[in-house]
Amino acid sequence: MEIDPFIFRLSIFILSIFIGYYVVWSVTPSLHTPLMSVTNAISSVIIVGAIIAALSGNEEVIFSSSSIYGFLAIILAAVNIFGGFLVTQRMLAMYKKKKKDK
Amino acid sequence: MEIDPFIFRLSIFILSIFIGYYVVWSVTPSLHTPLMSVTNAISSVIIVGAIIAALSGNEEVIFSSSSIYGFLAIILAAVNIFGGFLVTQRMLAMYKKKKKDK
Amino acid sequence: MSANLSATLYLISGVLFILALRGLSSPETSRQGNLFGIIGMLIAVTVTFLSVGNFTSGFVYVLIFLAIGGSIGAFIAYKIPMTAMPELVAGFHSLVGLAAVFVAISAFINPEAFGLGTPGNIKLASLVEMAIGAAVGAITFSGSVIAFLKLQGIMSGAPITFKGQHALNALILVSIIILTFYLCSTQSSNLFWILIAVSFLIGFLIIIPIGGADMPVVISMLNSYSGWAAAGIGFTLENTALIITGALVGSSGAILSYIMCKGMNRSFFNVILGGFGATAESTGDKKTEQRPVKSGNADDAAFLMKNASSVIIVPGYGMAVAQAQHALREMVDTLKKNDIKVSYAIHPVAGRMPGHMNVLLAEANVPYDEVFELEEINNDFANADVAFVIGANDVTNPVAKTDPQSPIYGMPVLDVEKCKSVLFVKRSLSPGYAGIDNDLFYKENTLMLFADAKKMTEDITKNL
Amino acid sequence: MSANLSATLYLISGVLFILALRGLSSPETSRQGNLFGIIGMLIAVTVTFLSVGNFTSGFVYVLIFLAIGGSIGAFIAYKIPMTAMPELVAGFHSLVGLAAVFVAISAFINPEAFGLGTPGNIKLASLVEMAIGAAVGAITFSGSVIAFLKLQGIMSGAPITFKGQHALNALILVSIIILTFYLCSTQSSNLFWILIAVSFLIGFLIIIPIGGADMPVVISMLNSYSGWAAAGIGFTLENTALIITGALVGSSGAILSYIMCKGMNRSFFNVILGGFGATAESTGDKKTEQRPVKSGNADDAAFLMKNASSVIIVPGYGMAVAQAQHALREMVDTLKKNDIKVSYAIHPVAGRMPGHMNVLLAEANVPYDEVFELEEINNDFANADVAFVIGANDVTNPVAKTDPQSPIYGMPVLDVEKCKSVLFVKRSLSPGYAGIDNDLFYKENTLMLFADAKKMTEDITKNL
Ligand SMILES: NC(=O)c1ccc[n+]([C@@H]2O[C@H](COP(=O)([O-])OP(=O)(O)OC[C@H]3O[C@@H](n4cnc5c(N)ncnc54)[C@H](OP(=O)(O)O)[C@@H]3O)[C@@H](O)[C@H]2O)c1
Ligand SMILES: NC(=O)c1ccc[n+]([C@@H]2O[C@H](COP(=O)([O-])OP(=O)(O)OC[C@H]3O[C@@H](n4cnc5c(N)ncnc54)[C@H](OP(=O)(O)O)[C@@H]3O)[C@@H](O)[C@H]2O)c1
Repeated sequence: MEIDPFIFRLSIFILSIFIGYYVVWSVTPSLHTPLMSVTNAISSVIIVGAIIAALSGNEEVIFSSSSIYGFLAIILAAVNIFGGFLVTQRMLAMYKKKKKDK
Repeated sequence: MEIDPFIFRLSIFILSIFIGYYVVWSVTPSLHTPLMSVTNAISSVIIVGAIIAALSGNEEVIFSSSSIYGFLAIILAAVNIFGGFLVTQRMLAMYKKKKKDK
Repeated sequence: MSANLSATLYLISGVLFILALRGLSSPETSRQGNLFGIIGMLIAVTVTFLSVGNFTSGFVYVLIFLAIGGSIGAFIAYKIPMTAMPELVAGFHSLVGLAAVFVAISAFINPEAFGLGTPGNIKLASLVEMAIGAAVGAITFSGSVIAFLKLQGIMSGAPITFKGQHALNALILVSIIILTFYLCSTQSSNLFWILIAVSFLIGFLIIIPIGGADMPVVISMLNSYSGWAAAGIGFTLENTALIITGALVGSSGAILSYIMCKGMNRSFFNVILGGFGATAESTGDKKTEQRPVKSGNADDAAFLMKNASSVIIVPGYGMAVAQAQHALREMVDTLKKNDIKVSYAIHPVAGRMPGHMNVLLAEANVPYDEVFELEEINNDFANADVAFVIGANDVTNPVAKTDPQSPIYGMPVLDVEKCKSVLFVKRSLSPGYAGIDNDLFYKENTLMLFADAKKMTEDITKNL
Repeated sequence: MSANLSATLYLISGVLFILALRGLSSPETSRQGNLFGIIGMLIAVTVTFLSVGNFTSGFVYVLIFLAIGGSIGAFIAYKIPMTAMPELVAGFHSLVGLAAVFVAISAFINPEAFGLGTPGNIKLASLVEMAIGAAVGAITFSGSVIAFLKLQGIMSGAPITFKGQHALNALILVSIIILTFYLCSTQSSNLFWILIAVSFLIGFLIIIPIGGADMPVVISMLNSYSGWAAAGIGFTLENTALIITGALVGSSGAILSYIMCKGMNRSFFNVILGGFGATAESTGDKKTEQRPVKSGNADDAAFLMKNASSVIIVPGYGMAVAQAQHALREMVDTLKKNDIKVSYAIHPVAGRMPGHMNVLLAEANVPYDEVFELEEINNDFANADVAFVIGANDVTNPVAKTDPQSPIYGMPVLDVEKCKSVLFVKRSLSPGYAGIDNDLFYKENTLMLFADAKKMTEDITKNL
C-alpha cells in the first residue's frame, strides 16, 4: 500500500504551477525585465543534474563518454547562473526611490 | 536511499501554504463572507478521517469504542459540508450584475 | 483501490478546493468555484469509501449518519438569515474543531485502522501529529463556542478579565507542550485525555477576555486554527487532500484576520490580548457633553434627496441590525426612477465581518456593479450631493484622519463630510463599535435622522 | 548525506526560488529576492556535491568548469548594455536548453549514475521523462538561437516562410511523438539521437517564420519551454528543487507572453503562426501619401516646455535605440529646476520586451515613483500641458480606439492627444513596429521633432 513517490512529485509539480501562476502575476510590470533574467538564472538549477553527470566517472576515467556531457552542461549552466543573477542584481540596483530631500 | 514520504507531504504542505496565501489575497473583498463559509465547508474534508474511523469495526462490532468517535465526527463534518456549501451557494446566487436593459 | 490511484484522486480533490477559492476572485466565477468545491468533496468521500473497502453494515450506518448531519446542515443553511452569518461561521468552526478531536481520539484508540501501529505502540511521528491535531482542534472547538455565544448574545459581550490571566494562559500553553512530550514517550492514554481537556480549557480562556465586538477577528483566527488542525490530522492520515485543504484554510483565516486588523488600524496582538470592548463601553458612558445637532425627519431627508443629482449610500452595522437592506433597495429604486445617480460605498470593515455589507446588499438584489470599495469611491464624495449614512458610524469618523490620540487613528475612512449634505440614520447619538464620538454629527451640513434604519428608510420612500 | 536531508534541502532551495520571484512584487523587496535566489542556488549546488560525495579529482574539474562558466557569465553580465537585454535573455535561454539536452544525454548513456537502471534497460518512466526533457530542451536551444540571431540583427528579422510550412511542422511534431514511443519500447540509442536531432530541427522551423519584431513573445515562450524542460529533467533526477523551479519558470514565461499578446491585442496563435513582421514592412513601404505636418526644432520644443506647468514623458522603442535615457533624464532635471511637474507614462508594451522602458529609466537614475503605468496616468493627460513622446509611436496611436480594421484595434493606448500640445521625437514619419500610420502626426496640436532621440533631447536641454 505504499504510494509511488512519483505521485508526490506530481503533486509538487502541480502545486508549483499554481504558485508560479500567482507569484508571477503579482510581479509589478516595471520589474518584468528583471523577472525574465532571474527566471533564467533559477532555471539553471539544472546544474544539479550536470554535476551528477560529471561526477559519474571514477578516479581513473574522469572524462567518460557520459561525464563529458555533464562537464559541458556545467559550463553552460554556470554561465547562466552567474550571468543571470548578476545582471539582475545590476538592474535592480538601478531602481531607486525619489530622495526625500530633493 | 529512499526518501521518507513525510518529506514529500511536508513539501506539499509548504507549497499549499503559498497557494493559500496567494489565492486568498486574490479573493475580491466583496466575497469575503462567502470565503469564510466555503473555507469552512472544505475544511470538513476531515470527514475522510471520520469515515476511516467509523469503518474500523467489523460485522460483529460496528460501534466499538473507537468507531463511535468516527460516527460522531461524521455527523459533525456532514453538518459542515452540507451547511457550508449550501449557505455559500445561497449567498453567491444573490450576487448579480446590473441588467443591461434597466 | 490502489494506494497510487487514491493518492492521485485526493490530489485532484485538493486541486479542486484550490479552484474553489480561486473562483471567489470575482462574482461571475464564484458559483462555478463552489461547484468545484462540492465535486472535490464528493471525490474525497468516495475515494475514502472505496479505499477502506469495508462494505459491512457499518457502511450503511455511515450513510445514515452522513444523511443525518447533512440534513441538519442543509436545514440550517436554508433557514439562517443572512444577518446571522458571523454566528453561523463561528458555530460551524466549532464543529470542525470537534470533528478533528474525535478523529484524533479514534486514531489513538485504534491506530491499526489507520495503519499507524498498535495501541500503546503508535509511530512517534503520527503520535506527535495526532496530539497537535487534537490540541488545536480542541482549542478551535471551545474558542468557537465562546465566540458563538458572545455573538448570539447568549453570553455577555463584555470582556471577562481577571488578574494573572495572561500568566495562567502562558502556563497552560507550556503545560500542553510538556504533556505532548510525555505523551510521546509514554504513549499513556490518560495523558492523551488530559491533553485534550487542557486544550479545551485554554481555548475557553483565550477567548473570554476578548470583547464581543472583536469576535469577527477571533472567528477568522479560529478558522485559521481549524485549518492547521485539519492539516495535522492530514499528516497523521497521510492524506494529501487534507494537507492541502488545511494549509489553504489556515492561510485564509490568517489573511482575513490580518485584513480586519489592518482595516481597524489595530495590531493582531492588541485584539487578542483583549479588553478593547471594555474601554469602548466605558468611554461611551462618559460622553455626556451636549452639543447642538440638527435633526430631521423622513420628509426633510426625502426633500434633500429629491433635489440631489447624485447620492452615495454608506451602509454600516446598523443596517444589518435593523435588517434594512430591502427597504434601502426600495428607496434607491425610487430615487433611480427620479433619475438620481446612486452608488454604494463599502468600507472594508463596515459591519461585523469582512464582506458583511456586500452579502446583505446582494441579498436585497443590489447589483454588485453599483457597489464600490473605499478606494474606488472615496474621491467621488466631493462631487456627490448627498451621503446617506445608514447605520454606519466609525467608518465615517474623520477623527481617524485628524486626532493621533484616537484609538482609530490611521484607519482609512470614507470621506462623507466632503458631500454637500450628509444624512445619518441611527437611533441616537451613541457611538459605534469603537466607542468614540463622531464629530460629523455636529457639523453644519449634517442632518441626523434618529430612528430605526428600516423604519426610516421606509418612511423616506413614502415621502419621495 | 542522507536522502531525507538532501530532499529537505532541495525543498528549501525551491522555496527560496519562490521567494526570489515573490520579491519582484516591488522594487524595495526585489534585491532581497535576488539574494534569496542566489542562496537557493548555493544550497542546491552544495547539496548535490555532498550527496554525490565523490570527491575524486573529477570534483576539482567540476570546480574548474564551474569557474570558467561563472567567469564568462559574470563578464557578460557586467559588460552587456541595458539596451541589449532582449538578446541577452534569448542567448541565456539557449544555454539552459542545451544544458538540459546534455544532462538527458548523459543520463541516457550512463543511467546508473542517476540510479535509473542500466544502459538499454532504463526505467520506463525515467526514459519518458528523459525524452521529453531532451526534446523540449533541444527545441528551446535552437529556437532561442534563432531568436538571438534575429534580435542581434545577424539574421534578417524578416519572417522566412515557404509553402507547406505548417504541414511540415505538424509532421515533425507527430514524428517526435512516434520516436519517443519507439524509443521507450526499444531503448535504442540511435532513436534517442534522432529524437534530439529532429527536436533541434523543429525548434528552428517553428521560429523562422516569425518576424524579428515578434521575438519578445517568442523569447518568453521559450523561457516557458526551458522551464518545462527543467521540470522534465527534475522528474528524471527525482529532484524537488528542479521540479518546483521548472514549474515556476514554465508559468512565468507563459504569463509574460500572454501579457505581451494582450498588450498588443493579438492572440498567441496569431504571433506564433507568424508572418506579422512581413505585413508590417510592406505596409510601411506603401504609405507614401503626403499630408501636412508641423515640424519644429529644439528651440520650439524648449519654448513650449518652459511655458508648461506639467509635462508627461512617453518613452518608446526609439529611446532604447538611440540610448537617449540619460539625456532625457538631464532634460527632465532642467525642467524640474524650472518648477515644472514631470512624470513618465509607460505603456505595458512600449519598447521590445515587458518592462523594457522601466529598466532603461532606472538605469538613467529616474526614481521609480515618478514612473507610472498606463492605468495610473492615462486620465492625467487631459490636465497636462505637454506630452513629450520620445521614440514611441504605436502605443500612442489613437487608431487603436477608433478603427476596427486596424491591426492594433482594441489595444489600450496612451491618450496623449488629450494634452494641450504633443511633441513627437522621431527621425521620420515612418511607422513603428505595427507598421501603421499614426494620425497624431498630422494633428493641429502636434509638433514633430525630426531627429535622433538622443541628439534632440540634448539640444532641447541646451535651449531650456
Ligand atoms: N467588518 C469587520 O470585519 C469588522 C470586524 C471587527 C470589528 N469591526 C468594527 O466594526 C465597526 C464597523 O463600523 P460601522 O460604521 O459599520 O458600525 P459602527 O461604527 O459600529 O456603528 C454602527 C451604528 O449603527 C447604529 N445602529 C445600530 N442599530 C441600529 C438600528 N437598528 N437602526 C439604525 N441604526 C442602528 C448605532 O447607533 P445607534 O445605537 O445610535 O443606533 C451605531 O452607531 C468598525 O469600528 C470596525 O472596526 C468590523
Ligand atoms: N514591449 C513589449 O513587450 C513588446 C513585445 C512585442 C511587441 N511589442 C510592440 O512594440 C511596439 C512598441 O511601441 P513603441 O511605441 O514603443 O515603439 P514603436 O511603435 O515600434 O515605435 C518606435 C518609434 O521610434 C522611432 N525611432 C527609432 N529609432 C529612433 C531613434 N534613434 N531616435 C528617435 N526615434 C527613433 C521610430 O520612428 P523613426 O524610424 O521615424 O525614427 C518608431 O516610430 C508596439 O507595437 C508593441 O506591440 C512590444
